Amino acid sequence: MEQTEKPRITATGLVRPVSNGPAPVSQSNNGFDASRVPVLSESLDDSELFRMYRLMLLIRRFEETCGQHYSLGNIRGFLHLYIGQEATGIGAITPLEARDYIVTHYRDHGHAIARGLDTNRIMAEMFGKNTGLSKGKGGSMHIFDAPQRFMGGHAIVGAQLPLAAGIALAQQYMETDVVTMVFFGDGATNQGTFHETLNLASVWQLPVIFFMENNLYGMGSAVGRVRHRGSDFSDAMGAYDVDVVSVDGMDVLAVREATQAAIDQVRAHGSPIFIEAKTFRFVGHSFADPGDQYRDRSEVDLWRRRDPLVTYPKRLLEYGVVTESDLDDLSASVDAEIEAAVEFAMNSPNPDMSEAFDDVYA
Amino acid sequence: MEQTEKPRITATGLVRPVSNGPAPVSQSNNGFDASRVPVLSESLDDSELFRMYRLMLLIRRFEETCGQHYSLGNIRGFLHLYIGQEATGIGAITPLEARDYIVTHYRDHGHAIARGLDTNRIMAEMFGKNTGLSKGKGGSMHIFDAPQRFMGGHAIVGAQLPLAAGIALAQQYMETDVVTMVFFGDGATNQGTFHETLNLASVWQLPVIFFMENNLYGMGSAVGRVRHRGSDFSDAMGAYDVDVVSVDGMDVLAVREATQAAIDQVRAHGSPIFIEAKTFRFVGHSFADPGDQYRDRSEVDLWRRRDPLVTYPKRLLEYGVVTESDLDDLSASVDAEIEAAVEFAMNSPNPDMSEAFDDVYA
Amino acid sequence: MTEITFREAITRGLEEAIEADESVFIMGEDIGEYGGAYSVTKGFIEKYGEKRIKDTPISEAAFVGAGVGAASAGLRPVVELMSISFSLVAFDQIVNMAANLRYMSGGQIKVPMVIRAPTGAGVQLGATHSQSFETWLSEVPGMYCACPSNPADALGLLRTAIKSDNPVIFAEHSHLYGSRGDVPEDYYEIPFGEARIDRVGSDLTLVSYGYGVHILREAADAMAEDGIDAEIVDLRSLSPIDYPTVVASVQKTGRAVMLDTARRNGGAMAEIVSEVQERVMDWLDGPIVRVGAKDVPWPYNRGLEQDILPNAEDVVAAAMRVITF
Amino acid sequence: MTEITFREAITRGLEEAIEADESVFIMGEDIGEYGGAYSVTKGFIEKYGEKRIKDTPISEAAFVGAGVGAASAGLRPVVELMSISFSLVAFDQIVNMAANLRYMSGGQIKVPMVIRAPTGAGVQLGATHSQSFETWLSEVPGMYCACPSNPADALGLLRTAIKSDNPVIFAEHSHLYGSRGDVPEDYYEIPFGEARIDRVGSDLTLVSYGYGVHILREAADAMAEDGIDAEIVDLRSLSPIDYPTVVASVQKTGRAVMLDTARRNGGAMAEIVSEVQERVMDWLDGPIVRVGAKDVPWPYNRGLEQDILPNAEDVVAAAMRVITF
Ligand SMILES: Cc1ncc(C[n+]2csc(CCOP(=O)(O)OP(=O)(O)O)c2C)c(N)n1
Ligand SMILES: Cc1ncc(C[n+]2csc(CCOP(=O)(O)OP(=O)(O)O)c2C)c(N)n1
Ligand SMILES: [Mg+2]
Ligand SMILES: [Mg+2]
Repeated sequence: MEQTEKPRITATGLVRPVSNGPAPVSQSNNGFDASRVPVLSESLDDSELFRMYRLMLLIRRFEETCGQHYSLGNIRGFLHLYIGQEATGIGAITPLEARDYIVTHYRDHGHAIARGLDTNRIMAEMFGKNTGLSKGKGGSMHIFDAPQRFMGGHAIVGAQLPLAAGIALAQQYMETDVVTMVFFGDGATNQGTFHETLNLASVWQLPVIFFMENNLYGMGSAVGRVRHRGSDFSDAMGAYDVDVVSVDGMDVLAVREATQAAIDQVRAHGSPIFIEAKTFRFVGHSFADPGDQYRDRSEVDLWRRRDPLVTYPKRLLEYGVVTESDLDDLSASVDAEIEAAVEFAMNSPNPDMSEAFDDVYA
Repeated sequence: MEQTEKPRITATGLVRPVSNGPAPVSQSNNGFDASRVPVLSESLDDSELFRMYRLMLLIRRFEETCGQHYSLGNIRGFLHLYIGQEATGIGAITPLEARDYIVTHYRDHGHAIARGLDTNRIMAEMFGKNTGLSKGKGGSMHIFDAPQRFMGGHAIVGAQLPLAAGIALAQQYMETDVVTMVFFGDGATNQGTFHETLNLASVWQLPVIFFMENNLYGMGSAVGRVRHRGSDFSDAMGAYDVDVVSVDGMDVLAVREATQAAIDQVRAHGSPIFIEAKTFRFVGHSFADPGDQYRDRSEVDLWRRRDPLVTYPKRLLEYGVVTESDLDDLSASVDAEIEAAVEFAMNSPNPDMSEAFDDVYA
Repeated sequence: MTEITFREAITRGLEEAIEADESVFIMGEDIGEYGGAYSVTKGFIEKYGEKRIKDTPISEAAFVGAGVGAASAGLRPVVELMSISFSLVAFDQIVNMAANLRYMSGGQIKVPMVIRAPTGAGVQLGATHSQSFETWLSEVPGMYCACPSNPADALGLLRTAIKSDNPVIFAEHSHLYGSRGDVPEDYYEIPFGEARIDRVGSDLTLVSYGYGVHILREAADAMAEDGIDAEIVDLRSLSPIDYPTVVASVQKTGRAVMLDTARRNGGAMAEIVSEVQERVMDWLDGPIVRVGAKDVPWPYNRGLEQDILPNAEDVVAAAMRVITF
Repeated sequence: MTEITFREAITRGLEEAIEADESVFIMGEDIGEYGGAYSVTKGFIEKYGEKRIKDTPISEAAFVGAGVGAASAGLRPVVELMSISFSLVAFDQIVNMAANLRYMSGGQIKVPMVIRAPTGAGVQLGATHSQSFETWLSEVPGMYCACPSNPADALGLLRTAIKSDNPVIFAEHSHLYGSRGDVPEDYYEIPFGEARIDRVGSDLTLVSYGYGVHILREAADAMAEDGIDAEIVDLRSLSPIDYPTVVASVQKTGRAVMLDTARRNGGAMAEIVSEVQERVMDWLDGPIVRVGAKDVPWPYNRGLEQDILPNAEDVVAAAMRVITF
C-alpha cells in the first residue's frame, strides 16, 4: 500500500455523558488540528486502518464459510452469524489492550476474530474438533480463549453480564487498570440480569464497558414490540447514572473512536460506561432463520446499502490508504486463511470419548 | 364527632409525569376553590377522614400486639412490622374500589388491615390457626383474601411484581376497569423482576400501579449503599416511560390524594403508574432485628417526630374533625377489636393434621 | 385415526383450546410474528390476533410470573418457553410462585396455567441449552408434569393440561416434533398419572417417558430377537407417577430397567426406582437398573454428546445385567 | 479440642481464609453492617473492611454471577445467600454458569467459588422460605456440595471448600447454628466425598447428612433401648457421595434407612437408594426405606410443619419395616 500524503476525514462517534443532555460532544477530537481536515482518522495509522479492514473481511468470509459448512453438516447446533455487524465488533475490540477482558454472547465468532484469536482454532471449535479453542466442547456459542482473556461465548441471554461485572470487580480488587468489555444485544436488555448488573456496576463503580449491539431485533422481535420506548436506549441509563455513548455501528471508525474514548475513561476512572451501537444483521437470527418473516425486505436492503464491507474499503481507497490491488491481495490472503482454517478443522481429530469426562472438575 | 364548619388545608401530594421535569404539579387540585382554604381535604368527608385514622390506629395497635405475641411464642416465623408506615398504606389503599386488586410483600398486615380484611382472621393467620385467612398455612408473610382481591403476602423479594402484572393483564384482556396495585420496598428495586415487570407493564400498557414504599432501608442496607443514585427513584422510571408520582409517605392525606389521582388515571387510561412514597419503619426489619445497628438513633428519632399516629390526629383535632373524646372512644374501640382478634385467634383450633394434604392441588 | 406429527398434535390442541375457551391465551418469546422457535404456533397470530397470541420480551421471570397472575385472576394462559433450559431464569416464579400459591393461600387461589417447553439434549447445543429440567420440576408439589411420547398422547395430555386448574409443566422432547403417529378422530383426553403399556411383555419391565420410550422400543426389538420379551411402560406424566401400573408390571416381570434421557444422576428415575424397590422388593429377581445420560455437562461435539446420551444398547446391556443377576 | 458452636466454626473458617489468602473475599446481602442474617459474619466489616466484606444489593443473580466472574479472574469469592430458598432467583447463574463454565471452555476457566447458604425447614417460614435446594444443586456436575452436621465438620469442610478450584455449594441447616461440638486444635481439612461413621452398629445402616444426622442419633438411641444396633453414616457431602462407605456399611448390616430433611419425593436419598440397591441388591435383607418430609409445600402452622417434617419416630418406624421384612 502507498505511503504518500492523503486527505483525511474525521470519524463521527457521538460520545456524551447522559447527564449532559442530548448535545453531541465528540470527545475524540482533543488536540484536533483544523488545518489537517479532512482526515480519515486522527489517531490511527494506515497499517492499523488496513488491519481493521482485514479483520472485518476475515469475519465476513469466516461467517459465510461457516454458513456453508453448516449446510454441509460439518457445523451443528445453533449458528448465529455476525454478518452486517462487523464494523461494530472491529471498532469495539481493536482498541482494547491484550490485558483487557472480553465477555460476549452466542453471536461470538465475530468478536473472537476481532480479538485476533487463532482462526484455525475458532473454526475447529465450530467443527467440534479437539483442536478447537474449547476442545470441541463449547461449539459456536461458546468460544473461549482464556489466555487472550476472551471469556466466552454465553448462550443464555443476559447471563454473561454478571460474569463481566465479576471480572471487573476482580480488577478493582486487584487494583489493575484492566478494562472488561461485555457485549450483548438489544433483546438482552429485557433480562433481569441486565438491570441487576448495571446497578451493581454503578453502585460499586466497576471498570466495565457495557457494549450493546442494537441490531434492532431480538430474534424475531423488533425492539419497539418488546420495549415501550423503542430503540433509543440512552435515556434508560439515567436509572443507573452510567455514562452513555451512542454510536453508528456501521461506521467502524466512529465505533473505534467512541470506544477508545470510553476505554480511556474507564481505565483512568474505573466507573462503568454504556455504549450503544446501532447496527443490523443482514442475515437471520441463526442459520435456521431466513430472517425475512418479521422484517421487510426493504429494511434489510436499506441497511445492506450501508454494508461496512463496502463502505469502509471505499473510504480507504478514497483516502489512498489502500489501492485496488492491495484489496485484491487482501481478499486472496483472507480466503487463504479461511481455507486453511477449514482444512485445519477438517483434518483435526474429534475429541476422544474419554475426554467427555475431563474438565468437569479442576 | 361534631359536624360544624371548620377550616381545612390542602394535602400536598406531589404528582408529576417524569417527562415534565422536576416542577411539582398537584394533579389533585382540579376545581379547587381558593376561597375555601385552608381545608383539610377537598374530597374526603369527615367520616372518611375519621375512618382512615381508625384504620391507622388499628394497624399500629395490631402490630404492637403482634410483637407481644411473637415474644410469647404465639406468632412465629418471620414477623415484619409496619409500624411507622401506616400513613402510606392507609393513604394508598383506602381510595381503591372493592373490585381493585392488591398484591404485596411480606410486610403485609398493614395492607391487609387497610383493605378492611377481618382483623380476627388476620390475627388467626398470624397465630397459624385454622380460622386464619390462609387457614394457618401462610402465616404473617402470606396473608391472602381472594374474595377481597387481596392476593398476598409474598416473601421472595420482588416475586410479587410479575404476579401483579399478570392480574393487570387479565383486566386488560377482560376489558374491565379494575386497577391492580402492587406494593414493594426500595430493596426490591434491585431484583431483576422489578425491571422485567416494569418493562412488561410499560410495553403492554397494563393497568397497574407500582407502589414503592421507600423506607430508606432494605433490611440493614441503606438505599445509598446499594444504589448509586441513592434514594430518589423518580428518574429511574425514565427507562420505562412510566409516569411517576412522588409523595410524602408520612402524610396520609398527601398519599391518598396522590394515589387517588393515579388510580383515576390508570382506571381511565389503563397505562401503568409508579408511586414512590418516602416513609420509615420505626422498628427493626423483622421482629428479630433491633434495627439500631445500621442506622443512627438520631435518624430514627427524626422520623419518629413525624409519626402519623401523632401528626394526623393532631390535624383532625385542629380542624375539628374529631374531639379528644372521639379519640378516647376510638382508642377504646380499637383496643377492643384487637383484643377480640387475639381472643379469636387464641380460641381458634389449629388445623387438623389431615389439612396438610389439602390445597396442594385444585 | 389420522396420522399427524407430534408438532401438529400440539398445534391442534392449542387451536382447539383457543377456539373453545375465551380465557385461553398463549404467551411466549417469538411465538407470534416469528411463528415459534419450533413452529408450533406458526400462523397463530394472523389467525387469532395479538390479544390471544402474545409475543413477549426476553423476560422469562416476568412473563411466567404474569402467567401465574393472569391465571389467578381467571384466565388460562399457556406459556411457551423457547427451551426448558431457559426455565432457570424463571425458576423462582415457577417453583415458589406457581406451585405454592394455592397452598400458601389456604386454597383460595388456583393457577390454571400450562408451561410448555421443548426439552432434551442431542442436537449439539452445548452445556446450557441441552437441559431436561422437567426432572426437577416434576418433584415440586402443587404442579403436574406431562411428558408425552407420541402425537396421540400429546394431544390428549395437552387437553387435560389446559383444562387443569393446577399449573402444568408440559415437556416436549425436541426430537419428537417431526415424529408421526395416529390420532383418534373422536375427542378424548388423557388424564395425568395414567401410564400406558406401550408393549406387553413378560420377562422384564422397561420404564421411561417422552423420547425415552422410543429408545426403549428399539431396545425391546433388539431383545426380542434374543427371545427376551420386554414390557414397556410409558409414564406419560412424571407428576403424578402412575405407581400402580409400574408396580403391577414389575410384579409381573420381576425385573426392571428405567431410562432417563436426562442425566441418570438425579434423573426422574432415581425417585421411581427408590419407590418401587421399597414397595415390591420381594417381587424383584434382581436390582432395578437405571440408564440415563452420563454425569457430565453436555458437550457440543457430536461424538461426545452421543456417547453421553443413553441409547438402546445401554438399555439392552442394563437388561442383561438384571436378567443374568 | 475446644467446644464451639456450628456458627463459630463457620465464622472461624471464614476468618482464617480471609487472613490467610488475599484473594478470598465475602459477598452477600447484609453480611456487613447488619452482621449477617444468622450473625455468622458479625463484626467482619469493622475488622476486615469493605473490600473484603462486600454488602450487596438484593440482586442474587447479579452477585452470584459476579462471584463466578471474580473467581474466573483469579479471586476466591465466598458468596453468602441469606437462604438457600433465594438461590432460585440465581439458579441460572449457579446451574448454567458456575457449574458449566469449566466444561464449556474445554477446561480453560476455573471457578473457585463457595456459595454458603442456610437451608432447611422447621422454623415456620412457610412455603417459599423453607426449601432445601441443596438436593437439586448436588445433582449438577461441575459443582461440589457440602452439608456438615457438626462444628468440626463444618470447619474442616469449609476449609476444603474455600481451597477448592471448583464451585461449592455449602449448605448449613439453620437448626445447627447454635449447636455445639468439639473442634480439634490442630489444623485439618475434611475432603469432600468422605463420609463419616457417626456411630458404629451392626443391625442396620442409617444414612443422612446435616441436621438429619441428629435425627438419626435420636432414632438410634431409641432403637438401642430395644436392642437394635444401628450404624449411622453422615455423608458430609452430597456431591460427591462416598458410595464406598455407604455400600460397605449396607453390606455389613444388610439393611438401610435413608433420611432427607428435605422432601422425601425427589430428595437427595432417591439417588442414593437407587444406586445402592443397584450395586448391592444381593446383600439386602429388605428394601431400603426412605424417610423424608411429606410431599406437600411447607405450611406455616407449627403442628402441620412438624407433622410434615421427618423425625426420629419416622426413622424408627422405617427401620422396623426393614428389620421385620
Ligand atoms: C434466557 C434466554 N431466553 C431465550 C433465549 C433464546 N434466544 C437466543 S438469542 C435470542 C435473541 C436475543 O436478541 P438480542 O439480545 O437482541 O441479540 P442478537 O441475537 O440480536 O444479537 C433469544 C430469544 C436464550 N438463549 N436465553
Ligand atoms: C430474593 C430474596 N432475597 C433476599 C430476601 C431476604 N429479605 C427479605 S426482606 C429483605 C429486605 C427488603 O427490603 P425492601 O424491599 O426495602 O422492603 P422493606 O423490608 O424495607 O419493606 C430481604 C433482603 C428475600 N426474601 N428474597
Ligand atoms: Mg438484537
Ligand atoms: Mg425498604
